[in-house]
Amino acid sequence: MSRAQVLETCDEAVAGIEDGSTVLVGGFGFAGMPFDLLDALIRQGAKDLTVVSNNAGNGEVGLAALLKAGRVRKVVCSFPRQSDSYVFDGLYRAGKIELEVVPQGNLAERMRAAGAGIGAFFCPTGAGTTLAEGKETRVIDGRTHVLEYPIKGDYALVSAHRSDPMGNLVYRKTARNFGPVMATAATTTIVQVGEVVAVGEIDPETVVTPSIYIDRIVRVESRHYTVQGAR
Amino acid sequence: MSRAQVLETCDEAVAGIEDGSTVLVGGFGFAGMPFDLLDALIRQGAKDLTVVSNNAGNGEVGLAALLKAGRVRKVVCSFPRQSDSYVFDGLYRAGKIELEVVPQGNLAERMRAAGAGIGAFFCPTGAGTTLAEGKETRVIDGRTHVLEYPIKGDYALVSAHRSDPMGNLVYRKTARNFGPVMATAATTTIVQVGEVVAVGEIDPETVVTPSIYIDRIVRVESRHYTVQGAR
Amino acid sequence: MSTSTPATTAVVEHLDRGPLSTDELAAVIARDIPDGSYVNLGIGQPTRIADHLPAERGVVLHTENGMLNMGPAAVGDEIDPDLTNAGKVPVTELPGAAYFHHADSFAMMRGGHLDVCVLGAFQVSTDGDLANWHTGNPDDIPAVGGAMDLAIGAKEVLVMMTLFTKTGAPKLVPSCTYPLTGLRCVSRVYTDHATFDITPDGARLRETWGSTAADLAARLDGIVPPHG
Amino acid sequence: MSTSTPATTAVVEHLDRGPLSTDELAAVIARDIPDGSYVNLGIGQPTRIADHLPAERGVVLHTENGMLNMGPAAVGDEIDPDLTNAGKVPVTELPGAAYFHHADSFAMMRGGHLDVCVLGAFQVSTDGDLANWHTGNPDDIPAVGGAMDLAIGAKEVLVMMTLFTKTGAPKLVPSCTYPLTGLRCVSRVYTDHATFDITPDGARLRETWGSTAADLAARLDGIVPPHG
Repeated sequence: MSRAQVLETCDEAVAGIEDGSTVLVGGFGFAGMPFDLLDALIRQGAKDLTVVSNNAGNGEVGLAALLKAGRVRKVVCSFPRQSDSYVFDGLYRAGKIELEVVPQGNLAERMRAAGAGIGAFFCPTGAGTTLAEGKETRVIDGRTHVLEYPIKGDYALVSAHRSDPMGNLVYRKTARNFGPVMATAATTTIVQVGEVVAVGEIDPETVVTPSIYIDRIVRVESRHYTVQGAR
Repeated sequence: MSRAQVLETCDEAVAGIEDGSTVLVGGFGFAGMPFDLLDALIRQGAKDLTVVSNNAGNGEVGLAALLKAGRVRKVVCSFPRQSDSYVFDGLYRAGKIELEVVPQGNLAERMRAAGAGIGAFFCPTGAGTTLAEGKETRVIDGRTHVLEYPIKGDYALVSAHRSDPMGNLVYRKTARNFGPVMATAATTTIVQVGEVVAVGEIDPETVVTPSIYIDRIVRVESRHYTVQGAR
Repeated sequence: MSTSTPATTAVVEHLDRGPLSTDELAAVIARDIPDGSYVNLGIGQPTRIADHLPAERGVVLHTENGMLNMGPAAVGDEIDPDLTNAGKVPVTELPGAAYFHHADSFAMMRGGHLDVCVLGAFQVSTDGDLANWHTGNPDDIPAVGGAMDLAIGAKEVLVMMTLFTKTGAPKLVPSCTYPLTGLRCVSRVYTDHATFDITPDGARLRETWGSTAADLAARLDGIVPPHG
Repeated sequence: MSTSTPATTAVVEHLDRGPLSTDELAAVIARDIPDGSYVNLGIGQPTRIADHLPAERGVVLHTENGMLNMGPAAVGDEIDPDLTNAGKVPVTELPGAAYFHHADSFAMMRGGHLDVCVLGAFQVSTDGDLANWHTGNPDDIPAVGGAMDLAIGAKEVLVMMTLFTKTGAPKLVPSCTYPLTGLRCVSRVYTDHATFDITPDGARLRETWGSTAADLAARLDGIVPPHG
């Protein structure tokens, strides 16, 4: 992808996301969740979205707020059920949202496949379980493998620690989680970062997401959040 | 794999490599080639080896020296033909060594698959060419894909820049190349490093190969080499 | 894995006491984890095992959200919302840690690089099937997380659970009735009443607490008859 | 890709001069590479294109041995054997560079993230098949490197070659006789005598140097008749 744009506001960063898009949303719980981009997406108004994320939102902020706003048709995730996932739970039980549960490793690997030009892959995860029902299987080296297909996003919304204006990214601790994989798997990758430093200030040996994967960058004020919620 | 051993000599590090083993050898040309481990492997005497490496040796040092010593039955590589690959060329033309040419991306991805528990994967590389002859194909999203299987090593010989005693590794510039992938793909991974620093001195954000992949570590004197050859 | 297994197949019976507490069970499992191994402890009870793995044991903990050499739970000022375990509890980092992204983390799990994982379970079958992700109740929202990946990926999959439900039904059963997480993946089952090896012949008692092997075998189906 | 293409389908003929030198051809290709794009330049002649991409163009060069934002060839003290391009020639690093391992590098190539790659060729067919890895001579040692991955992976695969062999045989042909690198992957062919778009109808002349479109079309098979 050609050079990234550094934008002034999250509203500019999420401009153009169409109704019906598949949006990959980074984060594992709150760590790495792109809160500010999600808030802007709510303002932007795109609806009928398919969201791919590890969880289905916590509390009423971030992804949960997007769900609560009624913009999401379907969630693809590994772990929707959490102590504070009551927004999703309510929508699901009311039949207002679809759910596809994917084993966490398949979720990550299927997005990697989308980013890496792999058309499909065989993996033993889930073989013989209800999550593999209807999927093609094959015994390889005596072990049953399930054929899994890529998960590609129209957009990825990712949070990183630091960027340069080209889009080279570094993350912080376990907030790294799905960001680097999702950045490779979407047509348009949008990242919110706590800091934009000059080109050349990020050691090329430590770049986690190379600039080629990033389309739009927006700096956000660092937000205090706890494991219970943001702000 | 359980905790890595830090060994005093390369001879100890390559001890036990059996005749007939598949050995993954890091490096792209000379950058990242584990020269000292290869020299020790020649002294150790294992023969009838299958070597998986990007190239088939340059000049008469490193991998070329192992070939010249007659220890290699087969080379699996992407690019054997170079201006100074005369050792391999001679053996090949004399029918003394087998060659399997694998597209470079498949070479890397097939080793990644071995390390990542992927039983096989579909990829468009090579579809319709002689390198895919006899391989299973499938049209996915209108494009012909070829089914590729993992390449697993009994041993990997890798060169890195710096290690801690647990085996966390960082590399240097394009000498990184195949090392991180091969480290995941072998039953036993042996690394030569220029420096062993105390546990805690490598920033956990910058680790390229996490310690879990490393079995044996040996520090070697930094060796002056040029693009023309080592020493 | 078997340094603590007696050379004979005799079952070790501890009849001078009752069943193990969760903490005692955690200590028993910790004892069986080899020094220096790389281990993933599942959400819930297995997390307690970490308390019984002192630093000198050299065990390295993996958390599937992208870290090796995870330290204990964070307290007070240590709490950093960017650093949590797989249960989203704030944790700490030990020297020699490494961070990586989710695809790399699961490649590590699925590629067979973890020596041991310890998982909770609703049921385990005597031939090693694991059910721990879904009650099968249609009202429950399914959530699998990394359980299916750990089940197929770790070199040794250990289960930590109570042997009986609150109503006294065995959780080690000839065939699971709950939806499966993985087939024939469990190698050892640790419970409050007894530990079991899953062998080609079925579940074999190793050690009991508060009951004789014979009494337990009588309450369970599909157990290899004890020869002790 | 087509900012320099005239709005009509007329072929631009440069008849006041002879065929392009390698360096002139490199400049023509550089002109057509969009500002800010991510580009892989194949081993050999395509490397020369970098000399015609000044920094203000913002083009980022990828080298498949694990680097983005590769700089020019290293000279003197800049030479570092740990920093080479795919041809194993010492190069330099520009600000904003990133290093990554081989699987990540080829994931980038194969996943369709490079905007452009420019490859040399033995032959290209008029429907876009590429032959550039093996002469087919049984005495030659085959060596493919990353050519097949680039051929299927880049968004635009451009070829840079002479239009005729030393004996005058066309290298743009209805069907390749050399072993293929990739099928229907080339979108544009740049040669010393002319440039061609590969279209669903076949190869279409865009621009010529030293010959008329009609003369060149007469020497080639399978060319869309020029309407210029």
